[in-house]
Amino acid sequence: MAKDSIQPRRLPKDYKSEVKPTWCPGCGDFGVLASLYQALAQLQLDPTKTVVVSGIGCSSRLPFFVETYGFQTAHGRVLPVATGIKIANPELTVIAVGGDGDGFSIGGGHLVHAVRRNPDLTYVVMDNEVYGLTKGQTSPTSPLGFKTKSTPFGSADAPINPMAWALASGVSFAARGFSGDPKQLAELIVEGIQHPGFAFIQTMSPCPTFYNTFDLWRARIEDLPPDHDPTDRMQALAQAFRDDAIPVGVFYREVRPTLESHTRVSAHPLKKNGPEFDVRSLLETYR
Amino acid sequence: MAKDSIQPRRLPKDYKSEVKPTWCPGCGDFGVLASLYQALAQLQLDPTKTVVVSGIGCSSRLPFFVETYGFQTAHGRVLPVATGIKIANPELTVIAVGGDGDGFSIGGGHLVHAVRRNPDLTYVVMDNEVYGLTKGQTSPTSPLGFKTKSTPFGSADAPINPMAWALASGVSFAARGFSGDPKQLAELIVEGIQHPGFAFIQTMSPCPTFYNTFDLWRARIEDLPPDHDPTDRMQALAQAFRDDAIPVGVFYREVRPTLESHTRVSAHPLKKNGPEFDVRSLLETYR
Amino acid sequence: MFVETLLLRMGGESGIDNVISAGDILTLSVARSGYHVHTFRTYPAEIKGGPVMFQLRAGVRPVPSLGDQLDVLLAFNEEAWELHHQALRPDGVLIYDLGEHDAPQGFNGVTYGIPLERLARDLNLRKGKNLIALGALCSLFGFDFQELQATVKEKWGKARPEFVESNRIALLAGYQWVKDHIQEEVPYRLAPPDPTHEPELVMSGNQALVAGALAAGCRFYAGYPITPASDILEEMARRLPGLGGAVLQTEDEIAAISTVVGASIAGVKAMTATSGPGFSLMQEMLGLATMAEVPVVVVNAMRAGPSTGMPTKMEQSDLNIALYGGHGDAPRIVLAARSVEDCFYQAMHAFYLSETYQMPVILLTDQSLSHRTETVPMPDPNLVPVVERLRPSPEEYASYRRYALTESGVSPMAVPGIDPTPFTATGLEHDEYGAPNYTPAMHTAQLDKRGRKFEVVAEALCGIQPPLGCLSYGVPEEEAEVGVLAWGSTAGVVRETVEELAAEGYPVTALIPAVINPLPAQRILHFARNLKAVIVPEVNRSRQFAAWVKAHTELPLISVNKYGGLPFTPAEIRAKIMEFLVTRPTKELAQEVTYG
Amino acid sequence: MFVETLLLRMGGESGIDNVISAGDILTLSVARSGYHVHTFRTYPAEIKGGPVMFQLRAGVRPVPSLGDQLDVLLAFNEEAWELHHQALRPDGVLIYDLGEHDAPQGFNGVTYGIPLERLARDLNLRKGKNLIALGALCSLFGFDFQELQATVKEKWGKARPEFVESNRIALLAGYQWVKDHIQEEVPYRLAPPDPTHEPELVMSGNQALVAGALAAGCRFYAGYPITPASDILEEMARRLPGLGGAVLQTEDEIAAISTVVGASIAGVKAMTATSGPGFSLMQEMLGLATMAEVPVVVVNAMRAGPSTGMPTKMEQSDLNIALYGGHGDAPRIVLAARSVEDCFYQAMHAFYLSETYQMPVILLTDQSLSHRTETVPMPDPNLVPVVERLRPSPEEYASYRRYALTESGVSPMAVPGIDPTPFTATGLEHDEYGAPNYTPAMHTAQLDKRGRKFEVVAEALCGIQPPLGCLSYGVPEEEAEVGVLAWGSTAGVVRETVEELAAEGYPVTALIPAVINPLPAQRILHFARNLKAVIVPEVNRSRQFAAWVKAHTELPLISVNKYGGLPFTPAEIRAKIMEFLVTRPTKELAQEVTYG
Ligand SMILES: Cc1ncc(C[n+]2csc(CCOP(=O)(O)OP(=O)(O)O)c2C)c(N)n1
Ligand SMILES: Cc1ncc(C[n+]2csc(CCOP(=O)(O)OP(=O)(O)O)c2C)c(N)n1
Ligand code: SF4
Ligand code: SF4
Ligand SMILES: [Mg+2]
Ligand SMILES: [Mg+2]
Repeated sequence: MAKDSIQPRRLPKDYKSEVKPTWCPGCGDFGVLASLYQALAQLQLDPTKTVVVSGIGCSSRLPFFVETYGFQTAHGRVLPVATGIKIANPELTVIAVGGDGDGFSIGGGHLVHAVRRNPDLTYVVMDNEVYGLTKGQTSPTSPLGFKTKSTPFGSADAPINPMAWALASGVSFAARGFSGDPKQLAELIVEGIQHPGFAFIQTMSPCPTFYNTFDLWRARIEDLPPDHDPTDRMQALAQAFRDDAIPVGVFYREVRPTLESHTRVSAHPLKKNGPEFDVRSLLETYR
Repeated sequence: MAKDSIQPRRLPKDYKSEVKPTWCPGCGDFGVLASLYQALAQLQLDPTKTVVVSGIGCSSRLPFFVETYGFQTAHGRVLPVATGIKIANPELTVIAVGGDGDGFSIGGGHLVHAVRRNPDLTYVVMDNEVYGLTKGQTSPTSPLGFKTKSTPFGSADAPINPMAWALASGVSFAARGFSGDPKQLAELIVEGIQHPGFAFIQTMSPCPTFYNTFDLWRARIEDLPPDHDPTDRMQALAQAFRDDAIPVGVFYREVRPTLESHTRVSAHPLKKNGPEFDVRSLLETYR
Repeated sequence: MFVETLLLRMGGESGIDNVISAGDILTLSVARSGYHVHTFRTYPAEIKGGPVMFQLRAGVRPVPSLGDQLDVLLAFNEEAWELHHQALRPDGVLIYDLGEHDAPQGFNGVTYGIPLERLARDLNLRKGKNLIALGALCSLFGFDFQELQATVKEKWGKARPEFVESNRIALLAGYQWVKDHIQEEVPYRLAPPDPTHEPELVMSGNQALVAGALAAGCRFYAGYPITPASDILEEMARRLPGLGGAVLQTEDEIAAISTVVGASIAGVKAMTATSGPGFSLMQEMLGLATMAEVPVVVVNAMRAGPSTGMPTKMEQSDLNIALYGGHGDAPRIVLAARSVEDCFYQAMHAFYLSETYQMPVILLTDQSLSHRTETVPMPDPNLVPVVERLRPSPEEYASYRRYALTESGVSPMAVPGIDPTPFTATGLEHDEYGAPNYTPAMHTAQLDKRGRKFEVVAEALCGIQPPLGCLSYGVPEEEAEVGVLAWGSTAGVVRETVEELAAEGYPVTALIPAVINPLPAQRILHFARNLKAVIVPEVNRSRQFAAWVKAHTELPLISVNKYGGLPFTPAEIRAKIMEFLVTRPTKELAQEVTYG
Repeated sequence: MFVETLLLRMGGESGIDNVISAGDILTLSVARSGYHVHTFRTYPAEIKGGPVMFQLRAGVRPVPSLGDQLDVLLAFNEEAWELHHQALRPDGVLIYDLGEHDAPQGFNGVTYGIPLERLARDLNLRKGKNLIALGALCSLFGFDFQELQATVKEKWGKARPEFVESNRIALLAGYQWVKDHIQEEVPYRLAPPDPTHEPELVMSGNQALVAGALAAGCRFYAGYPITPASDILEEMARRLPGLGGAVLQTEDEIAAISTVVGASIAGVKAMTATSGPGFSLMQEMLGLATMAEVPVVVVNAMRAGPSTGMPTKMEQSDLNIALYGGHGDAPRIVLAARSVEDCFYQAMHAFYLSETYQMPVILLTDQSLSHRTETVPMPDPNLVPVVERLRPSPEEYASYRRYALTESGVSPMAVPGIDPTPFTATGLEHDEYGAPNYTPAMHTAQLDKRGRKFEVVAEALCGIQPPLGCLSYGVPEEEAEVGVLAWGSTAGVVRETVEELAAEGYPVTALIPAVINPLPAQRILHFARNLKAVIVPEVNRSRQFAAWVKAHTELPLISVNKYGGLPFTPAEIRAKIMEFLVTRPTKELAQEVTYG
């Protein structure tokens, strides 16, 4: 999160790249992108020291639209790739983004392990409860009975609860926002980036083309109760399990050692600041 | 769970196959195997209608030692394979087994989804908090600071909490047993098999060769409190998060529709009981 | 002028002009009038918005390829003109939206302005522009308007009865406007259909493939969405439950193939379908199916790679991974469908082979084949035997050995809950009973067993005939000078070009196997024995099929490769053949045929 | 009699007889005395218990293979005798545990009973039996006892100082017992070592590979345990933190390769290692590395497959997946290490190529190479250049194009946090800047760019010399009649056999490339130009290397395949060569050499 002192203050629009979003008009992901620009500007992050990483999906197109380093990887692999980047160079701000399918379905196995290792990443999941890019199939967060082309008789699989899942896996920062409220979302992203450890930010980001939940969600979204204690994992879990509303805000926050604090690469080959090493000294031990 | 009425009552030893276990002397998995024989006998399960499925690991050798149908699959794939078997023929009793590495590391992505779909499987994980078969590396349940050949300076990754994870993912039956108490474990397995839905049974099953936890665990294991309410997921989670002891018993139990109730194959090709089908009637719709 | 085929393209904005749905309905009505059809479409990179294109090629005789230059271009907007005008023949027909955009400049063919948008506005039919266009096309080109009206009513009326009347009005508006305003005759019109030709089915490759799989007895499907295989999942999800089968959308492709392996172990014919990235992920479990000898069918609908590549574009570049993708000595049967019709037959074939030999069968298709529609004569499911796997007989119960070292390599496979002979299947090397066994002798014997099965397949497939075996086109091989050896969906364009050249009197022939592994090497050698040149066109850069054929036959092959995400056109194939043709037909013959 | 090589095997019960640790210590002390060594070991299927075997082949000159018949068998128990007696030469030496089991019957060579167990019991050294055996062997065969004592003290003393004294006593007890009870001379003794030969290093293939990777600048490693690659992870975990690098044990192999790709994007040389099943799982991410042009090194330590197969056995059957495993047109550089020493050089080579050409490099080894130890002359890291990837120069900053269509195909790769030129890497097809682009022209151009890089590699590698290039053995090619073309760890046994035959006067030669893709086809054709027969031995069933060579050279090749999980022996290679040799050496020559 280095600031470049010569550079004039960057505005949100300065983080816009030349590639124009290919999203449908009205897609919730526009709100998330706007919040991200806002957050980057608020933190004055250096585009040459920031990497936005994604998997595959509509939401995973986001890195192309941001004027920082970016990497659109393979479907579901955003977290291990982002972890590799962060370990290799902990000075980078690494922001992982993607969809509910990318993160909770094919990538679900990585989430748990990223969370427990606690690399200092911010992971913004654009949850639209549907597969957008592949044209509207059921996703792991789709509601029971959801009818799509892949589930014409209604989905029989109970949806997962990503917030509860992240909390139970030991996440050190967990928040939920709504792309319909980009101001709050930007604040959550700022907090997530500032959090020293893995920050999980579930953003409710509707897909008007295949599952238009804007009104439904707007009606159900409310702030976490004012007395919510974000240092209490059980309280956070209780909020995650609520079905009377969709609470937004910071569910949980805890500071514990990050992965890089153990495993950071200090001998970065391109920075050449490691100890002198002549392999012959190692080889001599085999005599 | 059909009983064969002509057959005399089967004893636990009748479920022993001719393949002798290759486990180290004193391995916790012997206790799990004994409990399984016991449970199979108690339920008088028909060996020709029972399938024991596993991944790869010391624990995943178990199917060879049981005189039922078995399938040792690939590392981490026990649950999707078991799910396929169950959907294809719901009359079968399908028991999935494996280790902590198999189930929570490489197979972790499947656990969440099996759990939410709720196929009527019993999944017995032999958790020894280490990789046995590959000779003693850190596993996802190994304690922080655990020193092994793969983590000579101590593991930096916080262990996962499989019980909390399963509960947060919406598991319909969750229990924990100890291979040092095969009697209780057998009861838990019986309950798990009888439970109509996905039954997750974490068995604490030490690996004396690479991480001998018998005494440590015996000292910390205790029954769930007598007033524990296994219908209350939050209570179950609280028990899962306890670090003063290792509670054993049934953490949670709930009956909800199984996967097969939606998706069972009634037109099993070998049983030929599906509707008559001439593809030409389907083809005619393309005129 | 009456023509034998007419190639018509419509281009517009996705989500606004409803180009694809209009195209599909026009296609069906034209096919119902007795023509053959072959469609092609491209989707925008965007989900909504972006340029979209649909092209219909219709003919009096079969139209196996997407054709070359456009006879007709209907541009809903200026962008469509920009994108497609280079594909339009100089003397072609251009139709544009009069009043909405200016008549495109620099085109010397026939141009018609039709006020599509204005008519829609006047009639207050915001979404009716595409139907107005269809009515107009019908009127201009003399398609059967009654058939079009009936088709629209039948196909869209059911889902949306409230629109039946406005649809009728829209069609009529376009039809009538042309009648009222355009008197001159269009330069091209399709010759009347062959009255003896019964209208055929109109299906996509994916639809035909699902039908074939169901005909073969597939009753379980697991899959994860991926373009262009998603609609196999979707079609299965619609069809299977009604047939007592089941479909599972899994969390990823590894789970899909794993679930399919599980269902098959439990005795159900099971399949999954995916595309490149998902297919890469399935390699380990395919190895388990080889080792544990579990029948499974895996469809790989190829798209442009590597990696995520270009999901909506076609390519024939996954042959190598299909043949060689697993670790260890793990041979697999690989089939490649050659047309929409062949998707049906090869799907049946895949199940036949997989159940008979207890091994994975890979069926390759590609994006162009998956998504295009074609007229298909009603397939005959009886041309492919439907088999059940070999199971232990009662005499074998007492000493049952799942992995018995039989002569053919095929050993009886007991099924839990059905056969009283428990055993444990495994991906470890094992003895005849299935118990782990790492002795050199047993590993050698079991590798030989699994390999022997493969050799038995090769023998059994020797000499199989169409529709499953090699297809040949053009002049008889012994009379030919140049031969084209092709695979997969490139078959269509090769067939068309070679048949045309042969009809023109050129000594050209073609051979197109469906079974890629085991390769019918003897058949190919026989095909090539008198040829001066064997041309192998394929849509990839690395000549994957040519290398595979060469490894088996040592034939000198002439590769023609194209790799931009689009199929070959007849002109490209023709040009390559011409390069190697020495003999030219006599003038008389040539004329006669060109006229015919 | 003095012999040039001695082959000694110890067999016992895992966890009881400590055969492996005894073998390793004996090996080191023998090597320190100036001999060359080559070891081989087999593990039981069980983790604890089960039969275990260690074999040491020591020689006055290099011993590149595991040898043929045993000269000496030390059987700690009766099972060891049962398992191994067939490998013992009829006139060999058998040592058994006197008093614990009866002298094995039916053996006509020399038999010694030594009361290993009883001595251990008497001395109250329950775990000292293996050291007693070592002392006895030392005494019998005249190995340097001081060296043995010093080695034991140095290697085991540090970890367990409390056992230094009892170890000393145990060694001495065995040594003395033999001195006291066995007067006769053993039939074979190693000739004294060459006094001018400096003792070499003793390493396993995995250890040499890690050293090579570290020498090349690898500073990040991610991996998931799997036999026989686990000790690469473990060795890296021990070494890298001290060098400012990092190691991550990931949740699976997909995460391992993904993390490595991430670390490389961030500018760190990164590697993972696995074996067949894990390698199958990595295919999709390898395709991303190809498409996004990310340098990564992936080691595949092959074991017997397919599927889980036989994890502790060797095989050379993952060549196909290494060459062809990804979907799409995704060529990869494939290297195969030929000896323990070569593991060092090829690891350096892999990084050199991967960083230079910005693509994945696959380095193949196998279980026998990974786990065996060999004497290795101190490698010279300066023989392989250590390079950093091409990055944008300040002049290029303003108009930086990550995927510029350069002539060589290699385009400057900016690194986040280091270069001021942000771009987005992607697995989608893209334009020169990295933005998604699905036009036919761009896909073709970028496929050509990636393909061109590959052609540039082929050219650059043309004519590279050992240690990286092809190794040749035996008589000069132009004088040879039969040639052996081999790859990977089969190199050792081919070298030994061919050198021996050549020394005996037979016109035999061998060529062994390390770079498998791009294959040095010209070099191979040159090698084969005068040969009557080219023999290709490989440990797999499907002749993977032979097929690959054939695809590039059309040479008629004679395959020799073995697939039981064990490497070839010199006798097997010799027999095959003899089949095709017409010329026999003159008698004089032959005799001279046999004596030498
Ligand atoms: C291995 C693999 N499998 C499947 C796909 C096809 N695919 C692309 S995106 C996607 C899911 C998109 O859903 P989500 O992650 O929720 O993103 P959204 O489009 O909804 O933002 C799928 C299945 C792929 N690209 N790679
Ligand atoms: C794809 C793949 N990766 C790695 C391995 C190697 N492997 C076999 S078992 C195992 C882990 C065993 O640990 P666990 O599941 O806890 O079982 P345990 O042996 O402790 O009972 C590993 C990593 C493999 N067989 N396949
Ligand atoms: S399909 Fe849905 S998620 Fe994708 S861009 Fe359109 S609105 Fe957004
Ligand atoms: S290594 Fe551990 S888990 Fe494996 S058999 Fe031995 S004691 Fe059991
Ligand atoms: Mg989504
Ligand atoms: Mg374990």
